[in-house]
Amino acid sequence: METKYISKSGIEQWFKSIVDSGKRVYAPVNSRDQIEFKRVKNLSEVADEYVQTTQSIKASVYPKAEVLFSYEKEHGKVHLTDFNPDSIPETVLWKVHPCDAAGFKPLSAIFNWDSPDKLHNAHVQKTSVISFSCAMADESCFCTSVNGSPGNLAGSDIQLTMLPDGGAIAEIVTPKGEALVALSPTVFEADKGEDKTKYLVDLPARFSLEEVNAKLNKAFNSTVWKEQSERCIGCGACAFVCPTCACFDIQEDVHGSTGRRIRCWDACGFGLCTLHTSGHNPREHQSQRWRQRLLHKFSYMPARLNVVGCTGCGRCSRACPVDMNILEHITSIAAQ
Amino acid sequence: MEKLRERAAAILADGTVSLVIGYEEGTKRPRPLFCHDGESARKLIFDSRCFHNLAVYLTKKELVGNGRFAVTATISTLRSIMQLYVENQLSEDKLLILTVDLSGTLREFVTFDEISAYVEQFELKRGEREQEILTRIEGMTREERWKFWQEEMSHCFKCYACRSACPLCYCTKCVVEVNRPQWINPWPAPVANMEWHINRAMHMVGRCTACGACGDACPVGIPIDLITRKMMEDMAPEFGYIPGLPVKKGNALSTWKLDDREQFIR
Amino acid sequence: MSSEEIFEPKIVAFVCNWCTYAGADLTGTSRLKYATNVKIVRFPCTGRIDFLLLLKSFAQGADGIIVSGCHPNDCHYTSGNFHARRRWIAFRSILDMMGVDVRRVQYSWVSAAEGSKWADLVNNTVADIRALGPYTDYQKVADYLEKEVQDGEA
Amino acid sequence: MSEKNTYLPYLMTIEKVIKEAPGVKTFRMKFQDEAEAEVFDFKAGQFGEYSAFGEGESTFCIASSPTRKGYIECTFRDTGRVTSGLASLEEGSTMGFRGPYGNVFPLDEWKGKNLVFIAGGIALPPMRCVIWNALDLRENFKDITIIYGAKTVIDLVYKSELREWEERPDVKMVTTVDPGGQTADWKGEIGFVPTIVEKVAPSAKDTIAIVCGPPIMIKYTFPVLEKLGFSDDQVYTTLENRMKCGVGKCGRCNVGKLYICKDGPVFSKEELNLIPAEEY
Repeated sequence: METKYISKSGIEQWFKSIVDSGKRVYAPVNSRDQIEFKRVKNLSEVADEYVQTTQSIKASVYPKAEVLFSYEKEHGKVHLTDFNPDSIPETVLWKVHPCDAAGFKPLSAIFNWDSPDKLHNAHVQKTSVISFSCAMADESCFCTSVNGSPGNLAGSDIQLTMLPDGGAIAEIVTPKGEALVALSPTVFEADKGEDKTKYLVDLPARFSLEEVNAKLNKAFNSTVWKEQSERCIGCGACAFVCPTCACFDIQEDVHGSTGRRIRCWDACGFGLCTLHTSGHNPREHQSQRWRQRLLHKFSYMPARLNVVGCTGCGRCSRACPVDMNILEHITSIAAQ
Repeated sequence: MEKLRERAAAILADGTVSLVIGYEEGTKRPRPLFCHDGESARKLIFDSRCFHNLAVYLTKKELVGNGRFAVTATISTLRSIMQLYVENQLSEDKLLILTVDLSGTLREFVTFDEISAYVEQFELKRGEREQEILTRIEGMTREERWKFWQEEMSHCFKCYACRSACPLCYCTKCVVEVNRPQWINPWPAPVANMEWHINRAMHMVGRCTACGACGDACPVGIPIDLITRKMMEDMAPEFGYIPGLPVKKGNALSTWKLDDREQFIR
Repeated sequence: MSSEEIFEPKIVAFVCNWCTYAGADLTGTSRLKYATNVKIVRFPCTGRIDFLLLLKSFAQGADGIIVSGCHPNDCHYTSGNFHARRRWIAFRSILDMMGVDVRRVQYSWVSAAEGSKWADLVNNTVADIRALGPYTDYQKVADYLEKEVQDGEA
Repeated sequence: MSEKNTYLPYLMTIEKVIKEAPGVKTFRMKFQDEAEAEVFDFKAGQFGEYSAFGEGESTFCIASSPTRKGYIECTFRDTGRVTSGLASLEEGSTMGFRGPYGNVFPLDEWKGKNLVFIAGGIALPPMRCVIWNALDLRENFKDITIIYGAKTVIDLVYKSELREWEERPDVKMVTTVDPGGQTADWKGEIGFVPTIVEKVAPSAKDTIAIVCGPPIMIKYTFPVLEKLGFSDDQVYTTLENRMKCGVGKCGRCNVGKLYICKDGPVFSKEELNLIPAEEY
């Protein structure tokens, strides 16, 4: 890894060279009172002074809906057209938070468990991540409790830490990052020896992951699930804004004799998710579904995939219509 | 507020009810609270910040059980309760209403007639936000409206928070979950999103009480509550009533009048 | 399509079995000529015509839609058309709010005896829709998925 | 990039359609691509995702034995969108298949033991694969008993094979129907499967019991086996939760720390004890 300095005008020049290279650039944009990732052409479109985007960046490597393959039926025969990885354009994600970048690892762990997921991997391969370390946080943030930090480099190809002079410390983490630097190499100056941690928000850890994990391993039959989930109304908001939630559905899009098989987001909070055709539903009650959400992230994923299914971004707590606050619930379990 | 807590604790203690659904302080703003005993009743609050429509829980058997339960109700919640009653989803012997009126007095309702008489005093008006956005939409050309909603709908990812937050979306199997035939494609895409929201509005005709819970719940900030509110406002003169206001049995779409307007029919 | 060519709108007609379908039949047996732009879908009753079918028609390329059934008080099932009428009132309001072009849905009552009314209804609707031009708003977004994947719209 | 798309099914031709019972059909299918057929291999207990193009995918066990090469079979009941789509397909038409997925019955470990197969209703198909596999390797096992029950006589599947098994001297075959489900000429047992198991099951000594059926049958059969002296490592079952991907990604068959599609579908009762019973 190499550390460099980039000035304010250098950032502008570099951004322009990325856009000019033909890669699609996505960045947080302030629109309709929300900060959302959108395709941008100019640095001036990029939002400033916010804690978190409403949605995570996971859609860039796990689209809300995507075509697994398409088919055509003719005289009893079927012709398949496979997904083409070349159809995915080169994409640069600009100003990703470290908690979002950290989400790529658990996502890829899920998609590549035992067998590789061609579609997800194609997206990942074509995506470069430029993260910005966090100078701001709010009461929903808890990355430091789940192996993360406001300056965590996991999942980033380059990380910028903004400095008071409008310039930034640039940490070039991966070869993909080096390739982005190569688009405008002269703007990257020698490291000025600034201490990055001075510019990061201070966010003390709120719970110990090991402790929570140990508690959860014995908590399946606890009454806590029912108590916590009584007010849960069973929507999928938490799962859909989450950077690591990956439960999906496979559906059919049919038009006469042609069709496409589509993978789309699903959520374990929906009752329909596990409903058998016979009418039997293994997770019949909302409390069971809430338990699944937390256990999967904090107990099953660490056990099976060796990665925590939560990056502490706090989006689910902010998005929940009835204030199901994951930090509050996890800390209360840790305290039991 | 103290009176409310005392009363809630008392009816839980003497077995009048087995559950009180109310509000407590949340991490950002008040949130729903389920009190099973006097201890938890101490956490109850009730003020102008309490906005959740608690009527959404009243049709969930796994939560309210078979016994009698009480709910601390805002005016919006009361309107929804009235509409649920009209639709035969609630009965008087299962329900006890606690509310605090404008003068700060604790009020208690047992019958739907009492609720009706109380709710009638409050006019259903557009709030500032609704007025602002609806005026803007009403001032648009049709093409502009289409564009406006297309932009809004492009954010919808079908988490169905709108459906989950709505007290009147109590169907155990929603039309989007029907797959023979698959009426509405289940993935988020512009047409599927549009069809879902038009469908939701159609199913709310003569039923939506304009509580705004769907709009509040939407995590991506689509003003979906305004679709049903506008429809409700448009339909009030057509069908001669506003849902959730003075008790009228029957729904707009399950009945008809000989002289329903038909100048649009050739 | 060259600019001189006349635009031929695609029109789907949802009609009830007992009145309008029989009426359209009479148009034919009476040898009345009417525009060929219309594709008729027969339903038991206007009360059975789900609003989603109308939306599906637009998504699949209809430029205009006709919905027609028995006159008030003539419904084979007594009140199906009265129920339908109410639904249309509400549906029109919602479509208008969403910016869908309500002028493209023509409602009508055509009885089994009104063969000439059916011909007029179709001809007039075709003329109206022709004047409005193709309805592309709805179709354009109908097959968005592929585009969305390619654009990677998050 | 030549990486394989996990979700792309093999194209299969339906060679034969057998009507088993009301709403229940068996498809025998063959790979359309011979190269694919060549390398395809599976073991008893594994399952697959079957496509009706235009309707979607559904999960069933492979019902034919791996010892019968050149084709695979599945048996399903027409209940939902996909199964009714499949049911409408005729001989000669094309369907899709992904698999084989999941783990297998440990037939090698069972060498030299008695086997008792206990199945109910539409749960015979997943068992049929391992039954034929065991019968084709008959010399590896001691006594083989098959106890199969259905609601009514007409609901019994694989009727000709039931007869074949009945006629074999090296198989003890017991069929039963629920009380009231018998016909005038019914010669089998009458009673629920757990009751019949108690009556006819062999001694637990050196015996493996393989149980598959609706949740209610399993619930009442396990205690009977326990009473008969079967320990938890002598009892096996095969589970099926709702699945979409079949390869441990979509998340819905997750029960406790296990995934039915990857850690199962075959579980010994010993393994089942590790996961919460309420979630399968």
